[in-house]
Amino acid sequence: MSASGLAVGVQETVAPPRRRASPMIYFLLAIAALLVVSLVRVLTGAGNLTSSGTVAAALTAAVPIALAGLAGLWSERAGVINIGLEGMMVLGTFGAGLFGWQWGPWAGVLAGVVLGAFGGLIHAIATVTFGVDHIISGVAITLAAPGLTLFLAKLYFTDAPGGGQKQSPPIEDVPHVTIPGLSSVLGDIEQQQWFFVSDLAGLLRGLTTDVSLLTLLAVVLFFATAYVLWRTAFGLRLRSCGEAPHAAESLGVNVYKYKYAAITMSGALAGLGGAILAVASSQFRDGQTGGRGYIGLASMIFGNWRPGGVAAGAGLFGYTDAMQLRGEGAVHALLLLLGIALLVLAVVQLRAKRYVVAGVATVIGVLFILWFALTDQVPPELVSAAPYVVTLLVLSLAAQRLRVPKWIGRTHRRGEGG
Amino acid sequence: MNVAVRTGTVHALVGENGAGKSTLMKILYGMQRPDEGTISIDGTQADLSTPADAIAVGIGMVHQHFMLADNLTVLENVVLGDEPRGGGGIDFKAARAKIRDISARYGLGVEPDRLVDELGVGERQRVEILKVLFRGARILILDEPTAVLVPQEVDELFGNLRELKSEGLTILFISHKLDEVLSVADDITVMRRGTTVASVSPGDVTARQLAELMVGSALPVPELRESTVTDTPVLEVDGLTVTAPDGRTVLEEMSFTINAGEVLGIAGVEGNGQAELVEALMGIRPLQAGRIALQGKDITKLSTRKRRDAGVGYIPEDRHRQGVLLEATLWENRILGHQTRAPSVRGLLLNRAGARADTQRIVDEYDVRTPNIDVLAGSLSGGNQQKLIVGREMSGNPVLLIASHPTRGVDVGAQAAIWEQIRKARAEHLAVLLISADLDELIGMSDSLAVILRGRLVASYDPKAVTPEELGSAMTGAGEGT
Amino acid sequence: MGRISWRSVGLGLAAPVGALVFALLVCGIILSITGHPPFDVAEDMIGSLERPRTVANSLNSATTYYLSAVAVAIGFKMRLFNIGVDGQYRLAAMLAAALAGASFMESLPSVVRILMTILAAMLVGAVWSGIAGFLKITRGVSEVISTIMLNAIATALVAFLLNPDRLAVTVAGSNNIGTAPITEGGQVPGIPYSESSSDVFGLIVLAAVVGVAYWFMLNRTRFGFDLKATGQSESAAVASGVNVKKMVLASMLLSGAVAGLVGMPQLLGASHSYSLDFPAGLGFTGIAIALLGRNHPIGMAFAAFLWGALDQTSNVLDLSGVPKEIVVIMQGVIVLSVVIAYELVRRYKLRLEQRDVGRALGTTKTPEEAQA
Amino acid sequence: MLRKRGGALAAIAMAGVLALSACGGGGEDSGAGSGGDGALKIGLAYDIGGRGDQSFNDSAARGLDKAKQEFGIEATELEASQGETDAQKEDRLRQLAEGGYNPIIAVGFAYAGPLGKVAKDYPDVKFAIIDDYTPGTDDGPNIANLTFAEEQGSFLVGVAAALKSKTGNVGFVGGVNTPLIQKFQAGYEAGVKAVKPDATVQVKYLTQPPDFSGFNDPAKGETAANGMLDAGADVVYAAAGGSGSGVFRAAKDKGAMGIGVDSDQYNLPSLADVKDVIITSMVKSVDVAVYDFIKSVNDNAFKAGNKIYDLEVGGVKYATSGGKIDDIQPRLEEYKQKIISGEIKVPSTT
Repeated sequence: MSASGLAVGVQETVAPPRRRASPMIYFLLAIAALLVVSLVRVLTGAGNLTSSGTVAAALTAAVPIALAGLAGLWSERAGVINIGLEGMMVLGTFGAGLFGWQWGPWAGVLAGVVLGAFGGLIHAIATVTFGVDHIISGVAITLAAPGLTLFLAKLYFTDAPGGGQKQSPPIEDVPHVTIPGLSSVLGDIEQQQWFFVSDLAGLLRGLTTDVSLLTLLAVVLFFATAYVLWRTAFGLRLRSCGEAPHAAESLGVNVYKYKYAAITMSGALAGLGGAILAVASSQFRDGQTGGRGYIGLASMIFGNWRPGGVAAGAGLFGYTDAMQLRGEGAVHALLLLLGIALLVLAVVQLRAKRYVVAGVATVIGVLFILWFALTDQVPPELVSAAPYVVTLLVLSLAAQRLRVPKWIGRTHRRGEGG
Repeated sequence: MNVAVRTGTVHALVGENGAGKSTLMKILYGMQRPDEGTISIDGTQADLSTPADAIAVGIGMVHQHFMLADNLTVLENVVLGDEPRGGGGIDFKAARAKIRDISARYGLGVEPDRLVDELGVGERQRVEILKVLFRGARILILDEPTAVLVPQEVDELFGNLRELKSEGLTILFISHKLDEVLSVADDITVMRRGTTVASVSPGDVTARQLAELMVGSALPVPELRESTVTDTPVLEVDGLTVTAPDGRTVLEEMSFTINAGEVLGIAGVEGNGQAELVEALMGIRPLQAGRIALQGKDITKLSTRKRRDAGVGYIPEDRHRQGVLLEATLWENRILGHQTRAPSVRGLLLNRAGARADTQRIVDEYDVRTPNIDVLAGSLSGGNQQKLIVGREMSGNPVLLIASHPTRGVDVGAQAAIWEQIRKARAEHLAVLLISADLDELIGMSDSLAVILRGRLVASYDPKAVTPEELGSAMTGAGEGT
Repeated sequence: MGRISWRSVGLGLAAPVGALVFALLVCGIILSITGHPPFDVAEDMIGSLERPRTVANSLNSATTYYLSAVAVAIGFKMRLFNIGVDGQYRLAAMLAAALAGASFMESLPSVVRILMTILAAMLVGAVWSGIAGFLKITRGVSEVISTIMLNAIATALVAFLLNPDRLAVTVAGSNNIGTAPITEGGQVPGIPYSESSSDVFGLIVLAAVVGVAYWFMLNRTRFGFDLKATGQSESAAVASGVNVKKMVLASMLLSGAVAGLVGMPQLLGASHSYSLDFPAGLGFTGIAIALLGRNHPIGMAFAAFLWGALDQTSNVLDLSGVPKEIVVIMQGVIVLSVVIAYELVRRYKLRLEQRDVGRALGTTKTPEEAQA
Repeated sequence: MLRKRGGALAAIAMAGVLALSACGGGGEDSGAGSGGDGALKIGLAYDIGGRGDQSFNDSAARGLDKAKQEFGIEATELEASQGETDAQKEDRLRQLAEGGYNPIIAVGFAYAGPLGKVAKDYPDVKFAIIDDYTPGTDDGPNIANLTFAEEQGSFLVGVAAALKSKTGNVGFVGGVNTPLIQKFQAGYEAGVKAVKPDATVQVKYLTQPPDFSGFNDPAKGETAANGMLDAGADVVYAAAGGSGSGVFRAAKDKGAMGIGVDSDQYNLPSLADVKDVIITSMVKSVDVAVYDFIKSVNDNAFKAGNKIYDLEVGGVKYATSGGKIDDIQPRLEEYKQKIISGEIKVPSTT
């Protein structure tokens, strides 16, 4: 058994990657998307679709997931599947709890990073040095990490003031920043409920008001990752380990070293994601990660192993999750939004002569609109499924042009190339 | 084993598959440690424990299997491990300039910003050479560089090599194509079973003598005896058109017929549609248009399995990818491709006894060297794996055999055996589609020859009347067929 | 031959024994550092196996774990990673419980009721995993993502259905909510074990049957051959005539059907209703056990029992004040160290085997040939 | 290959099997009975979360601690693990019973089924179960069911919320959507409506069972509360266990008010930095129930059957720490008396 997964040859039937679209196109697409959302907002009166509160909450919700996704990206770009992200995040939350409580949030974040990196290191030892199947190692780490942290939590937190067997004492939050002036102006515009303008204001306000420094750190890390992996020698070598390790080795690249670096970094980022979660929640709690590591992994695949894509995937998930948590009304409006989006997709697919996909998209889209029209609300129990359904729908209907690192999941042994 | 290479020469290292050439090269390039012995460069002893050490002392290697990352650009592949730095990252501008410069100086014609994935074989090889030159190597090791090239490309390569040599570079050239060796090398070292058996100079030996030094016995020659061609058509292909996933047409309006007892050879530079043709015939790749008939029956819409059941045998080009399950036993590999047919199966169940008995038969008849039939296919040598595949595909009396590079990477013994089996089956009215990069094999083993170029059959030849050079020029589109 | 087989037996034992020793060592160190004498802990845990009840409970846990592991393993054999066993069995157990508890079932003979329940569970599990399979073959959606998403969607769906307005019933005063209890005719009686107060699940037989069927399918049928071949080399399987898309769908359906069974022993043998306290997370345990047992029907059985025994004996630790999470740590370390040990032994064995093959044929093989 | 692996794995199980055969065959029911010298030996089995969950397990622990101090008794505490089966719960209770612990307290409704079985086998041992009374499964002659009228307490904090709210818009954040938490919601909604019939009550459950992370995810709590506050609410009741801290944080950031649950959360050290927004808490006195139960056994006054801890007996109450509701306390007392007198019947389902 191996971890590399079955390709089934589906990706063979789609077009090869085109030249990367220019930023302008993405910008126009974003504007168009906002227009549609704005339209739905006006039609349904569900202000939560674009309110600054939703956007801010989406950002907060997305950050831990995005960092997990970024962590996965580092590891998988070097050819190692990291299904242990969840476990490494757990280590991160614990590190933040243990150190953040005593020495402040930044110490906690650092400790989370270090502990996460420790988890990554174990994964590296198992997969790189011992050539263990990547999935096994990841599962083992995800299994052992909560056990270890709980074991230690009982030891360290039980008698601490405000702590318990399964939770740390409170951690202070890091400072939050707001762009002065802008926030209130945007707030005023948002209040007006103008079509599009207010929505844009809400979006911008959510992104510029009361933003945690840790969120900014995460944003910086995304740009840094893009730079390091695609513009530096280190990054090139690291990626080459995921594409063709034997080739890298033949050029004197120490594949083991780069894999170790990548996986440790992966663990560190996952740990950071966990630490940020803990700091934002003011404490470590057992079970706090709640599967965010897996969602991060999904957002990485969703994002096609690119930082921008990971951010988009995590953002989509965070947005839907924030929306469903903030109020059920918005989820009802989401039905209409999804319906419209699917119909748009159907038209696009029709023009690309992909009739089956277009047909399916139309049918599902119409069903969503009917659901919207015939009901007043989505049953509350089902609302929590919204982020998952949306992610699955987007993945199923968007064109799949996955470019998996070639050597992913395979073991590379020194001197066995060629 | 001992070799001494003079500076500024082309030194050829010849030997059969498994003679230890590649191992030696890997040791020279620091990818493997020698158990004993030393390596000296310009008189100084070098300790080459990693490729980085080798690169540092000026050794560069062009591997037989290209060491390129498909998803990276040419530039990224070239600079990897020796990146020009600047401004906190890679200095892409400087790298691009340097690559263009080297490319122009040696006429390599390499474009730095293309994805390697999009390049053809010859281009990839030039990228490999450029990689080595980029690092300023003084000693170049080329491991079977001509295996995938057509004669014209080989000539170009040799031209490049001579140019490199004239600039004082030393080239170590590994090959088993002896006429090439004789034409380009200044010195020749012959290896057999891990030791040097002779060091000769090209002026002193003939290809024949060299070959016998290499093998230690006489060489087999690919040839057919009397014609067995009948006029019963077995495979009729009409207007076959295949498009790649990206919309490119890879096979266009291809039509041909193979009769019972006939071997049709397809010559062509790799990447001109051979693989797609084979996969289309096997039902692995969907057709855009066209019709395929087997023994007069339309099989265009049949699945791979149904085609196999109808009597199509398949020796794939890449046995590790398509031919065997390396982690399965020999007898399990016997079942592969015969999952619906006796003696491997009985109804919906496997017939283990039947499969094992038949595997033993193949092992005996085809001289597969193995301790027993329970070993994993992966522990056999390539030649023995190939013999097993041939034996398997010949069982169940196929009416058509699609043989893609049937003797690639096997030793002379296995080669002769495989040729003999094809001859025997042909005499029993088997129709064979033979695809090979080895023109001698094509010419010797075919009843008729066709040349494939950019997805079309552009010429056909009578193998008895054609020379490798003529074929070669047709393959590159330079020559005229009849 | 005899020499070789002795050697392979020795090597085969070396891996798990070495790994177990290593895992014990790691846990021992952790315990010692944190001030718990490791030998006392071990004594407590082994001592608790004296109670037949612990053994019976271990067997019961192992039964569900095993089914879950087989479901995962079917995917693994094809290199499909069905993380969704968890959602599949929960949804299946919930709907099957609703069916089994429905009043119209009362009039049916017991055997028919039980069979219908089990079949319904298999069907639901298969449908739920089939969605992932379908998306994979038609849209190329990675089953890793789709099954993660489907797990969460199943959770919401179960919560939606587990409502008094829909499939659930409430008992006054109880804070639990569940499907209507399955009356005696729909239950599967337990097998009394020694003096244990809890019976062994009657459906342990089902697990055994599934294990044998899994073994038979893999080793004796054409389907199993195609499955393994696809897992080992997709391209070779395609060339041999396997329709990979069909196989993906078939194996996902099969995996889901077995996943549907995971909840059955507990449902029909003990809980008799799908309620809030129905065990969750068994799908993830199944992954660990499938990996530990190397997807082998017997290996997974041992792994499942080991896992169950560790779970059950850990209860005793709290009594002596040792955090029972040590068992979870141990489980993680065991998985990792067993696999590392196997890898090391495999490499060593490969070297020996190559030497043997080489000696037997009188030729030496170059490493790259052997590797290839 | 596979055969070898499987055979090899045998070794793992070997250890277990050896242990079995070596030590096998101990008596099942040995060692039952009480501690001997008269002093009680208490066994307490927690639900998931255990001591230190800052919620009802913790509350139970406080009751135990108090009893320990007062009566000088010995106690052992066991804890449930995530995703375990009834068999494991049953085993836990049996271990306690076998170990001579008497009385035995099971915290949480999940113990209902297992307790019913174990209690039958140990008629001499006194059992108590918190939060459950299911006639038929756990109503033996040696079982005391300690249940709480959470809806009554929630009603009062609902009244407080309505009185304190300026917008007439209040929120309810439930941790996990279970019948128990729905009881809180029902009472709260009734309380709000009793004061302001046209008030809006926004309701959100963070997760659905079996995903119990809703009790442990302050980040989710904060998002949900923020949504409610943005939609006009100015008081939010957090019936969400550990996720409550996120709710209070949101309230603090937006200058709104929060209501705690289970214990007097104003005084919890872990919530010290947000305590000024906690106007009151719906206190569920599990500690009192546990203490009372132990005392009853100690005094040989054990009584089987359902004991409802409601407003009347102080089983549920509203907290006044912080003095934030001093102004409305008379109104609250008024409602409290009405409930006790039966004038107001508080619904327990929505």
